[in-house]
Amino acid sequence: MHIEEHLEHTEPPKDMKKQIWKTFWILFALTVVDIAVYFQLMEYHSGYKNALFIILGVVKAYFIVGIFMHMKFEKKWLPYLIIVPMIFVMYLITLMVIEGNYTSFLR
Amino acid sequence: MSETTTLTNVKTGTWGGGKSPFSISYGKLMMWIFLLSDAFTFSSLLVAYGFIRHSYASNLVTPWPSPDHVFNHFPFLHGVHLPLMFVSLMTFILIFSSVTMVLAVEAGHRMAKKEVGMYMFLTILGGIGFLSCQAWEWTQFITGTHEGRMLADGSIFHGANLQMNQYGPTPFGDLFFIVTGFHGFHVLSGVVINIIIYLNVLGGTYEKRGHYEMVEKVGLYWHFVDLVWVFVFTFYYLI
Amino acid sequence: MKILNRIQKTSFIFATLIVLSLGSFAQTADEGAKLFSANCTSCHSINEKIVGPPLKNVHKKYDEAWIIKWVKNSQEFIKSGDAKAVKVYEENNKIPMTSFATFTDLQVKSIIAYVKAESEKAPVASAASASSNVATDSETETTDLSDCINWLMVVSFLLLIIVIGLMISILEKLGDIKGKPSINWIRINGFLLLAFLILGMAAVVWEFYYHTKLTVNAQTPASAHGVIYDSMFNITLVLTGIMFVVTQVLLFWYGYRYKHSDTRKALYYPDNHKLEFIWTIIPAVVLTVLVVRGLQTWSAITDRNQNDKAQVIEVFGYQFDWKMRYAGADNKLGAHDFRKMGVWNELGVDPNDSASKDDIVTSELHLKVGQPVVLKFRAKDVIHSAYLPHFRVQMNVVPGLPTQFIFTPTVTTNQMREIMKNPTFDYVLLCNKICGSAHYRMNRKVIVESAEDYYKWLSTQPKLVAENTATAESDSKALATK
Amino acid sequence: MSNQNLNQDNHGHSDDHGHHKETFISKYVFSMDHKMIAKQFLITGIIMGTLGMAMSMIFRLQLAFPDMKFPFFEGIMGHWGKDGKLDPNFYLALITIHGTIMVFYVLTAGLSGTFSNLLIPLQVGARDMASPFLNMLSYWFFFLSSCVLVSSLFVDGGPASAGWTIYPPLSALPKAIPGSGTGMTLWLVAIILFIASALLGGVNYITTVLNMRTLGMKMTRLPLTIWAFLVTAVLGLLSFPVLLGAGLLLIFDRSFGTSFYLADIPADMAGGIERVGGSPILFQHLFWFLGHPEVYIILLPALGITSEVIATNSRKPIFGYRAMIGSILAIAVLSFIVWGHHMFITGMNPFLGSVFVLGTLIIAVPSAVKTFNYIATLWKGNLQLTPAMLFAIGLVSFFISGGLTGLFLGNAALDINLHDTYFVVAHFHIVMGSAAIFGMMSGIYHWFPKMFGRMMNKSLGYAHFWLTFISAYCVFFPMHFMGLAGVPRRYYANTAYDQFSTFVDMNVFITIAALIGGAAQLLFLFNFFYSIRKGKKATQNPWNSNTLEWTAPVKHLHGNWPGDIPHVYRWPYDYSKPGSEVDFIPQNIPEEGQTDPLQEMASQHNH
Repeated sequence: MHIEEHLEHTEPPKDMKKQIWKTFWILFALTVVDIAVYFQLMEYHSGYKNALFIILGVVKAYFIVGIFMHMKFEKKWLPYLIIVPMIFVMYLITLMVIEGNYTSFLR
Repeated sequence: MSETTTLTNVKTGTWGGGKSPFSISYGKLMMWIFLLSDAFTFSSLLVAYGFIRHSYASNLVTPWPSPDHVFNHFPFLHGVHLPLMFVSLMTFILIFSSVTMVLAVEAGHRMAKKEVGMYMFLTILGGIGFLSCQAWEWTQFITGTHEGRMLADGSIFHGANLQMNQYGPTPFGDLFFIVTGFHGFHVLSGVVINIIIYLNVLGGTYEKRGHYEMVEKVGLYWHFVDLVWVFVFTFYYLI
Repeated sequence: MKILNRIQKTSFIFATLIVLSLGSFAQTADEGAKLFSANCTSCHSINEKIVGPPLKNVHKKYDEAWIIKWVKNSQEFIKSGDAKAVKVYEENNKIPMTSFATFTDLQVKSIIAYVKAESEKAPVASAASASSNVATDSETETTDLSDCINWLMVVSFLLLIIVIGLMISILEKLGDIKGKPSINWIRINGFLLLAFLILGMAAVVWEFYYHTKLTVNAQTPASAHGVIYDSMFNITLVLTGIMFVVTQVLLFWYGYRYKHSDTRKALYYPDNHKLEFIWTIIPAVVLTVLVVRGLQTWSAITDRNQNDKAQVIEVFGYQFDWKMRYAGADNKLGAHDFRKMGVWNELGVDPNDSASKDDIVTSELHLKVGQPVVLKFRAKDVIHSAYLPHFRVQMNVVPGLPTQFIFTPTVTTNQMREIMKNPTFDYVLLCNKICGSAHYRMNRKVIVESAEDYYKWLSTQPKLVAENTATAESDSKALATK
Repeated sequence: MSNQNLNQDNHGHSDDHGHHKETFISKYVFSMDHKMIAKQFLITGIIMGTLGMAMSMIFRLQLAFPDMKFPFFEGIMGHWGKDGKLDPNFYLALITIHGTIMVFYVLTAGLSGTFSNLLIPLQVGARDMASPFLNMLSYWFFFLSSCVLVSSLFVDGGPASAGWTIYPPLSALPKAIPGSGTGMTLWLVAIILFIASALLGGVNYITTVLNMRTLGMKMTRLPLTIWAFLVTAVLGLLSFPVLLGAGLLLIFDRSFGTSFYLADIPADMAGGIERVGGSPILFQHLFWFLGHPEVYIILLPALGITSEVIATNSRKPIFGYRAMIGSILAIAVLSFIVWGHHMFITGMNPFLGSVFVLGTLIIAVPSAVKTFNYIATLWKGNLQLTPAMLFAIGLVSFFISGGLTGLFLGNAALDINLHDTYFVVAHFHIVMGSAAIFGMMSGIYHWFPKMFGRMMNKSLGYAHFWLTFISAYCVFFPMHFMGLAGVPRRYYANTAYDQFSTFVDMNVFITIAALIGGAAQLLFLFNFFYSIRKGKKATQNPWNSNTLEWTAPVKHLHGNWPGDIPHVYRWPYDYSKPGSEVDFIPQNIPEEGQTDPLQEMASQHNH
């Protein structure tokens, strides 16, 4: 009985097509950076390298969610709704990595 | 029915009721919320991966293998050491199919039926391409290399199965199969849904309905699959 | 009861005398008793069905060779298609019996001899049986439920309820007719709430008075950290006790005091920020105390570096029993590997490791009083939990994850017996994580004694590797020929 | 399947679901009306609850009279109760299935499934759920899941018996216990179906509350029930997927020879494949990442219902409405970061233990705020002691008693001696068992007229309350002392160790109390099913309540309100407002000077 309200969004930019291609090239570049770093520092294992990969991953995620999934143009509540719960995931992952290391120490 | 139509134009507070506080339809909101919960499913698998991998941190007998010694093959280039090249190719395919998807959505906003159809078709091609690459990758992983691994009783084990693998500890193979498998399953279902929507587009269902929101919804799902791959790529292959 | 016990004991002695007159047979039965209590009691008893069937007269039902085959590897035996074996398996809900491949034929025979001796004197003497495990089989005969219920009383009680129900419903119908309720339920329930508060609080006091003395917290802690544990417990008990009384009294008192009346109007009182602030802060302060004290206690107890000189003992859990491994003179446990678990080597100790040469495997946990000890836990199959309530010690025993607990026992078994005025008291090691059907019987005696007694006991225990070198060698030979 | 036929279009785009012809099947079986789905959830939940309770009676008898024979055991359990003696393996199966049924099927689906479905559209002023089709699907997944779980009772080897927490390796090694065979597989299948149901429901509840509120229903005008259901749905949505992941890995370990949760298991125990490299603790972490929010998934709806019932029947606004919302949110957030307090002595990193202690004990603050607010609501009220109100007061009492013992268990140091003893059993049966059941009962008595258009019998309700309340305390309070004496839970009998024999009397007492409590539920069942057909006809607003559902007609309409949906002008707790003749002002009555919704929205906007 309720109608499927087709609600207007915060207007996406007029040059959406251009922006999509721009995003594509950014993602492409970031992946290339990933691989380049990987090859350059192949024998070099450190937390910094891993941190860099994770940061690059998060940046890529930002572009995919923001532009491709249109999040950047939605009202601000939606991003909160989706992103705030991810804190729990990060908490879980951090704790589990600590716990994994501890397991390694016990064995 | 009537009150919503008459009042949506009235300036009311965002959370005042009578309309969506996010200005999106319930269908898209549902898709977002579903994706959020699906993200937690993937997270649980990645958590398992993080836990087990780190529980090998000080294990010198069977250390966790370095990905460049495992994923270093490329089709038709036998014997060439090309670590991660193939996975990067897969990543590009997936990102590209994401681009065509978002172009389809954009064309949908303009009600350009033909363009939507074309881009949907490209997206489906991209999805199938990715799945084929993954199939090759799995085959490579399962058959293994010529060297294999010497077992305690002197025999040599090639490749991988769920109980054992030549590359490193058992959970390495198990996690590879479950993480990429679960992602592949998502891609597969995405392709199937995309095909259905594509047929609907060609049939003019959305033209009749007056909007291409359905394309947006599957678009969200498709981008999510891409998003997950970004993290699988980072955690399983790079780190 | 005492007289009964005495009769039992004399009859036991009498039985033993008869058995003794049979010469060498007695010795085997004696060894059988030991083996039985060390290996069988978690699943079997003579008269009762536990996990496995009662063993009474088992020697009459099956011949010796059959039993030996069964005990050594029942699964294989069933697979071979032996009709009797399959029948036994199916009769017992297809629960496989642990295989005792380590037993020699002679050992099985000695157990049979023991069972035979026990069967003959059972059931009267069952209580006095030599089950040296902490487990005491219950003495009472099983009874039928129907014997215990006075059906007449049940029926009359039910009738009473029905009569009351009918009366109430008639009263209510009358009320409907009059248009005015004839039972003032709100009044009744208000009083009931008050009555519940008073009686309930009285019951709580009674409960504390009568049952606190049964709890381990009321007993002297038997370990060094038990003292701080108990003080932490008491602080929490006092704080929560105050909260409990205050809130419950208010809740039920208001329930009674403000029950509905037509003359009064409720107070419109939606908010009071000061009040809300106060009752956010008070719990927060109380909790800060609990958290800080709690974390101090926790880190004191779990500190892995607290004692480098602690004696190392391994506690090994499997379905459904415990084994302890003492490190011997070098205070170093030999290496272990689950792949080496096998015939004589349940714990998977590496016989080639030099540290394992003097390791001793026992079925009881003996501790020196005042000697810090680190218990290292290992499991064979599923998760168990080593629980020593009197020492305030508990740690899960996880396959594939070595865990440990460091503590210092401070009260010997004998001292504790005096404190508790219970000459049969024993410390106990319980399994506290669900692990299967005989989970509830998976316990072992713990004895805390003086260093002197401890070494005396230890010297009687055989060394694992030395005892079994012959077997070990033949094992490795067998492997090599494979 | 016939539900396919009923649904003309895919993916929740059922725009005019109100119009197709109603046959018996579309009205009562594959109904898409949220009120009917609520009834379906409730009745399935009650049936499962009866089953779960019956199981508890059986093992209570065993615990109290370990030496006695009960010939009827053989009648109901066949070879598991041979000669009237309960088999130890089946004892474990019973506690496992009892726990599973009570936690998931009764207190998750039966409680939040029922009342979310019934109340969300009615109280926020929507025609139906956002997607009625998915809503129907949610029920049928739940139904299917119940069927699978019940069918697992009849398989060879018995149902799952590794405890409701199904820790591997016990659950991962089919050979470890008889119940780890087919029974365990079916358990996992049932739970995965259940998760599907919970997710479909949760997506729907959240979307409906956020997107479908009627005009004027601001978030700060939502009844506390809706807040509780919303937060519950969020909790379920974020935590159930983790159990799904955990269950998936467990299925692989069981059936395909992987080693996610298995380490150092010899080949002969694990189906011929040596398992190395995993960690049993990993499963526990993943399980409790669901398991702890699950506690609040159970409790929050009960607390929400209590808030509504207490306010209505005290004829007073709920005290500290905003603080109540705040504490619901705080509890929800904290519930995600404290799961490890179930695992203090698993061999987990003691440092993480400290982190979890901190989070756990902080939860006590919002819980205390809630308690005090309830008590303050009673203060100077005019209490209508209806059965629903009594159950609500009972809930608060249990919430206090059970919550306070949580302070012992949440403290890692104290947990050393209390972990897995009867103290734990007492704690969670009081705080999430009894309290949540009381919330559910309170809700049933309160909204029965809304659901079935008839009233439940009051005097039977009072008898039911007092018998249940007293017997629940008699059952669970003494258990604390057993726990303090070191009696472990999940023991088939306490006879294997001298010291516990002192508790034989107490066990008998507890069992008798449990039997009385069980019998009291028969009163409820009779009252419930009798009143559906024969109860007194309900009036439109029997409790003089303010919330929107009582403005809908007694006879159910597909679409809830015959004309326009009422607009909302005030919060739901205007009871006994000074200056008003009557002691309640429903939400759809405008404030003075606010006659037009447009006007009121405009004035809001100017603020």
